[in-house]
Amino acid sequence: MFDFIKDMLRQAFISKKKEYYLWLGFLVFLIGLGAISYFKQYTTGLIVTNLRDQVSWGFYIANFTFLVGVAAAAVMLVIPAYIYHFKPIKEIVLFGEMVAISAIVMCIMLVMIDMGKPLYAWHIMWTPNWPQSMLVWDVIVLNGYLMINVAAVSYVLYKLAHNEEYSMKVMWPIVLLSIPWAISIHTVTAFLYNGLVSRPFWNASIIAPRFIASALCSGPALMLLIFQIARKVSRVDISDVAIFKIAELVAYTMAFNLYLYAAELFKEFYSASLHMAPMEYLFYGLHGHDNLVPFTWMALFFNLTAFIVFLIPKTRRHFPTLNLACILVIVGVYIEKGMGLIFPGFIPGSLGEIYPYMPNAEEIKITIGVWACGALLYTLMFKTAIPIYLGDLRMKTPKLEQIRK
Amino acid sequence: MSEPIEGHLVHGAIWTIKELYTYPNEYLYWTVHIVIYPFLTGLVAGAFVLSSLYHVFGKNELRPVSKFALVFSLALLIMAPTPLLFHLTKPWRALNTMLTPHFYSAISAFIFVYLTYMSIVVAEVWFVFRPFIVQQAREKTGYLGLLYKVLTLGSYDVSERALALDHKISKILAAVGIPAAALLHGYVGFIFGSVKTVPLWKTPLMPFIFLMSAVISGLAICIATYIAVMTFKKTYICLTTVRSMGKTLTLFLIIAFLLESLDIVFHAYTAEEFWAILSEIIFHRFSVNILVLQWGLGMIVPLVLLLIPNAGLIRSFVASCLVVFGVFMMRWDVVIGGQSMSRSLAGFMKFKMPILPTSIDAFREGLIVVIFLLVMPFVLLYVFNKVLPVFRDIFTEEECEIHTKEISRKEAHT
Amino acid sequence: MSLSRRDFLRMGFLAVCGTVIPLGSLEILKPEAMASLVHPYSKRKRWAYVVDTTKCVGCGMCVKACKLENEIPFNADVQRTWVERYVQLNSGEVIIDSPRGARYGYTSNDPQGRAVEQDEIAKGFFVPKLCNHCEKPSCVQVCPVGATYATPDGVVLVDRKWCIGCGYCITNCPYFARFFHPVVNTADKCTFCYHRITKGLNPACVQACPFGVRKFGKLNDPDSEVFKIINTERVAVLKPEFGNEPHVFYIGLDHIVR
Amino acid sequence: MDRRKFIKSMAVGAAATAVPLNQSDASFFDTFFQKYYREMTKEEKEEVVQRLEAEYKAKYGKDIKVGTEEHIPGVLFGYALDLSRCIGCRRCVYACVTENNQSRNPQIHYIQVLRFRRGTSEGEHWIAGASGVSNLEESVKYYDPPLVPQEEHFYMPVQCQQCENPPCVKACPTQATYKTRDGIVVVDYNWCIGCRYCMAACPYDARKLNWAEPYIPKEQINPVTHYLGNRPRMKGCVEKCFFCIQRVRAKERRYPACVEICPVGARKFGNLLDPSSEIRYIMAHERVFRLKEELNTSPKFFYFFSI
Repeated sequence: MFDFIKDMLRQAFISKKKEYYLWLGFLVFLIGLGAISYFKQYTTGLIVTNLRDQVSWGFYIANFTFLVGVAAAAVMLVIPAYIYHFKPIKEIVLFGEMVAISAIVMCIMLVMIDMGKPLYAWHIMWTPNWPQSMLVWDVIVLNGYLMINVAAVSYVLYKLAHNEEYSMKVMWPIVLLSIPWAISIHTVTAFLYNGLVSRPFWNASIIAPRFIASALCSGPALMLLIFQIARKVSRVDISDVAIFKIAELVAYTMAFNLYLYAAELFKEFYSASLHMAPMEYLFYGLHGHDNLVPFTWMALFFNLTAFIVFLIPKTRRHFPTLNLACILVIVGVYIEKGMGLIFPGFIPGSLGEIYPYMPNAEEIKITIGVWACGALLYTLMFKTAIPIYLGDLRMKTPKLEQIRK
Repeated sequence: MSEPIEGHLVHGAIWTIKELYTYPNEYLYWTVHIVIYPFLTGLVAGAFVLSSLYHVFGKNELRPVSKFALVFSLALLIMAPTPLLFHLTKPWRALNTMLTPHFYSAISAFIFVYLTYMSIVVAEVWFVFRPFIVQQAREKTGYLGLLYKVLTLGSYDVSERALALDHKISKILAAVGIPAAALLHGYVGFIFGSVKTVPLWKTPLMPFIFLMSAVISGLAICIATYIAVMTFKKTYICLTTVRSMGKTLTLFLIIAFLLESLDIVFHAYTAEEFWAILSEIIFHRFSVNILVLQWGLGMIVPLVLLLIPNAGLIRSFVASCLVVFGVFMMRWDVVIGGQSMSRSLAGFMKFKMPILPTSIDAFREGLIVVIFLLVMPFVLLYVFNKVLPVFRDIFTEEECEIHTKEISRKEAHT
Repeated sequence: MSLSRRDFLRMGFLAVCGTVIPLGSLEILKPEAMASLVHPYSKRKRWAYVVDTTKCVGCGMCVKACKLENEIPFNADVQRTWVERYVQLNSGEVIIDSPRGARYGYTSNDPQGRAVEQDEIAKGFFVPKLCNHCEKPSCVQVCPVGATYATPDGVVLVDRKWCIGCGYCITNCPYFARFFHPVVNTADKCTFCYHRITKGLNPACVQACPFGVRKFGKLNDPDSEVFKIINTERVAVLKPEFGNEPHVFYIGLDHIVR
Repeated sequence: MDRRKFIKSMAVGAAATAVPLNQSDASFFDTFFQKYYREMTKEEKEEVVQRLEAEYKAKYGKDIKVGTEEHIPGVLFGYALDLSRCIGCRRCVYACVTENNQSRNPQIHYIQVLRFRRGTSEGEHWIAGASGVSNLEESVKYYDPPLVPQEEHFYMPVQCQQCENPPCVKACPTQATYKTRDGIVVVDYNWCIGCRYCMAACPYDARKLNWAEPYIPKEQINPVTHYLGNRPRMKGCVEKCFFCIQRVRAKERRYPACVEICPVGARKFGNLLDPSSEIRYIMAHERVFRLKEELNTSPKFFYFFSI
């Protein structure tokens, strides 16, 4: 067992390729940059960011929201893999779950970074304001989802390391739990925002389905890119069929997402109550403040273009266009759900003040650091899992030894 | 106008009972017809989606119901706007919506969305049944023959190439029809969602909620009608077809259930000013309607029935009927329940449906008309069935077995 | 034959497009247009109304005058203007009533038929209501045929000859100022007595009020009483959160007013 | 061994490595493991107060008293503000700052005075003060004329509305903010984790975060404080108006600082449960309104126009 762990670690950190070390070094460099900025923020206070009382949540929470979506998107692989037994996807669901793990870890990091007194975060466990506070719910469901995915990945890897077929008896409960759980991390995160009467922009029940729909677009799109890179840099075989199937699913979810988006936009502009101001700010600018306007239109344009590319089978099955569409939809959803959702919640503020928030360099550096952490985690996990997955690395059990002899 | 009329009854006063403080002008102005109208429109959308499942998504086991679902959706579609005509106090002015449409109004868009959708459905029906029509036009004589000849629209080409083209076109139409159905019904939801004064309605989720409940009601009524007609005709029913429909129904039922509960949970959590009166409606005044009939009988019971494996004909039939009933109750609760809360948030209104047609108003909004509206689609289906072979294209036992095997092979293959 | 079919198809396609395109006309993308926003009125003539609730005694003369002037059957339980009574008890409970829209006035001291002792009452007052003639009227927004419309001077009117009677406007009015006219059977509402104000007269209710509760005038006319009140006193409107921008301004509005 | 000590011994090792060295003295661990105020016994409260007083003494060189007065039975505090009297002088804002030891750099103000244009003159937008306060977007917070009140304007101070149904309390994940029995919503600054969910939840913009280490000049510090009120705060915690809890709960029953300072007597304060109190008189005799009534927060802060 000890040897096996040693082997795993060796697999993770040792490679014949120089590029691998370069990649690791690059990530560590980014993490270092972020860490320096975070140290500054930790010692001086959140004043180093552009956040103020008027806009108290910003770039960190925007990234958090986007990443929750990425995490939940593992379910897009789990459903076809385990419920519909679609074989090509079943083979890669493991790597999808790893994306979920990295995303959740990044989410937790971002929330901790966003706190004014992160050291005292243990108070949540001591006197949780449960069930009233949605933040407590969010802590529970995010950690739960992390555990579910860690359990699923480690069980499958464990069985693979023993050269055994995993048993569906063990997987079923995990799968059955993970599907509603993935939906729930989204619903709860949506409620985190839409439960607030003070923020009319968020205060609509459509936020939850929209969250789910947009998550199911951006997450799989990100996975599509990761899988393509993965099969380039490693020997792992990810079939085109699986990729095209995921792309097809993205087309459906994008249709959903756009439908819901249209419903919300139409409703908001149509009702034209005083609560329309944030929408106006997003799309047309408010009282001369229009720093989000180009982003909003860009996101809309990206989403629509990507939808068309995903919808047409010809472009969907053509890798250059597919990849372009993936990037478009990721950027589109990142804007729409990150800054497009979090910032206007505070603009105009509860007393009508407009504080045109944009993240400053420190925030961006810290966030890049967090993304680099996630990428590093994924790289290491992937690098460790590959030899087990391909059968190069096996645990030395008596039974296996016998077989080998 | 001359002398004021003693005790003149105002529109709405016959069926409205006021409680506590409501505004003096407040009556239930939208009643049963606004219940039936989205209900029928929803059935259309659902039935059309069912037929598209075969035409677009290649669910071959649904072939026996695809034509029936298509024709049924046409029958329902024809009836869909009639409740609106009964509802209008000036029905003969309905054409005004086309003469001077005011596009910011959700209702004015109806006629256009409706016509678009109608043209899609009619065109698809024509393409699907064209070989049959051509054959009949060549064989039949007399009035019926003339009818078929008119129906061919002068096109007698039934060569292989033409038929392949037909098939392709009907597939495209079916595919276009899905977003059109989503638009049609989403827009019906929007009629309610855009009314900002009614707390129960004013959610941007309304189009989506309506769309999902529309799909489940349409699927369910097709299942129920199909089973009923086939049993009545003593024809063999392929269980695989029924189960496949049941599976789709289950999926949409779950989504619909989640969406509806999501909205209620949302209101309960945010607890804005109107939640006091809304919770009074949900948990007291309409508790039987909403909690027992709409959610319990209409969603949870059928969901359980459908989720238990190996559903038979009777179980599917019962579950489908319950779903249709549940969706009807949902429309009822949304329309009547939503308006029962006074806009003053300090009073309630009760709806008492006029049974006997004691006056014109009582007749128009009364029970007789309601029954007429709900029966008419089936009558139309009967008429269509006389002209077109709606139920003829069914599986024999061998075919059924082939499809059953194919499906089980698909599952085993993975 | 196949040629004819292709033609038929093309015709059908064109017909479909033709019906869909007006829907998607680009104007709909503009929020102002969608919200039936009329141009800002900075310099234009605009009627407005002021109600001083601190003076109202609930005599109901305004309701009576309105009914007679505008030929709404007197005994029909719908009215263009009405008066509400608010009674707040010491316990904080609020009792609201408006018997027959107060067209006979308030003759008894029992709100909603409840006997309330004098020393139980913390506060009591009357609030006259009428159509608010909003700048962004939600009734105009939803009328499918454009039968209800806002005049350039800000009065919202109904065309009885064109109304189809769908009731959408009634449902969408936050103030429930609209109703079906019992005789004509179309949507009906307060017109600010348009037939009078265009001749330089005051609306009937303003004329009838013996206590000077109701005031009427042009918003941007420095000589009008309405202008003076709005610019010097603290006025409020009903249900501002709907964003309708109502133009009936109230003096002395309490938070218990619905 | 009680759970506090147990946790402490368990976590000391782990925390010691995580904490920057210059902070890792004994008082840091006392602060780190300090209990939730509502869970403290009387003795523990005394212990904590002593420690805090020692800390403040070291920091500000003054004897600062940290009170822990409980609520007075039969009292529910309410506030009323006469908008026709307010002249927008902002004396209340600065009285509040000095009384409640708010950070001077970065500045924290509990009270924000909004200026509205009165009437409809030149108004492109409909509201322009016509309905008073419904469209807060029309207001200006940063105004600086040589003399107030300005012509054609009126003012509306906004601070914590001490809701009966506070959204911030509902949102707080740690229960660090809660409503006391006399109706004041308070924050246990030591228990707050600075997640700012309450700031997002508050419809009145009443909550403020200490974005950096608060700075109070030594000579300006107010030595009479309350644990839940105006004791000096730390970096990263959220604070808000608490009706000057150190004054209103004191034996002398003083008015909050803003009420005391107001030169025009626009601010009224009192016990809502006492029928003879000034606030009850106003509630009965004036037409009052509350900010954002439709959100059902039911504030205990009433606005009215006396003329």
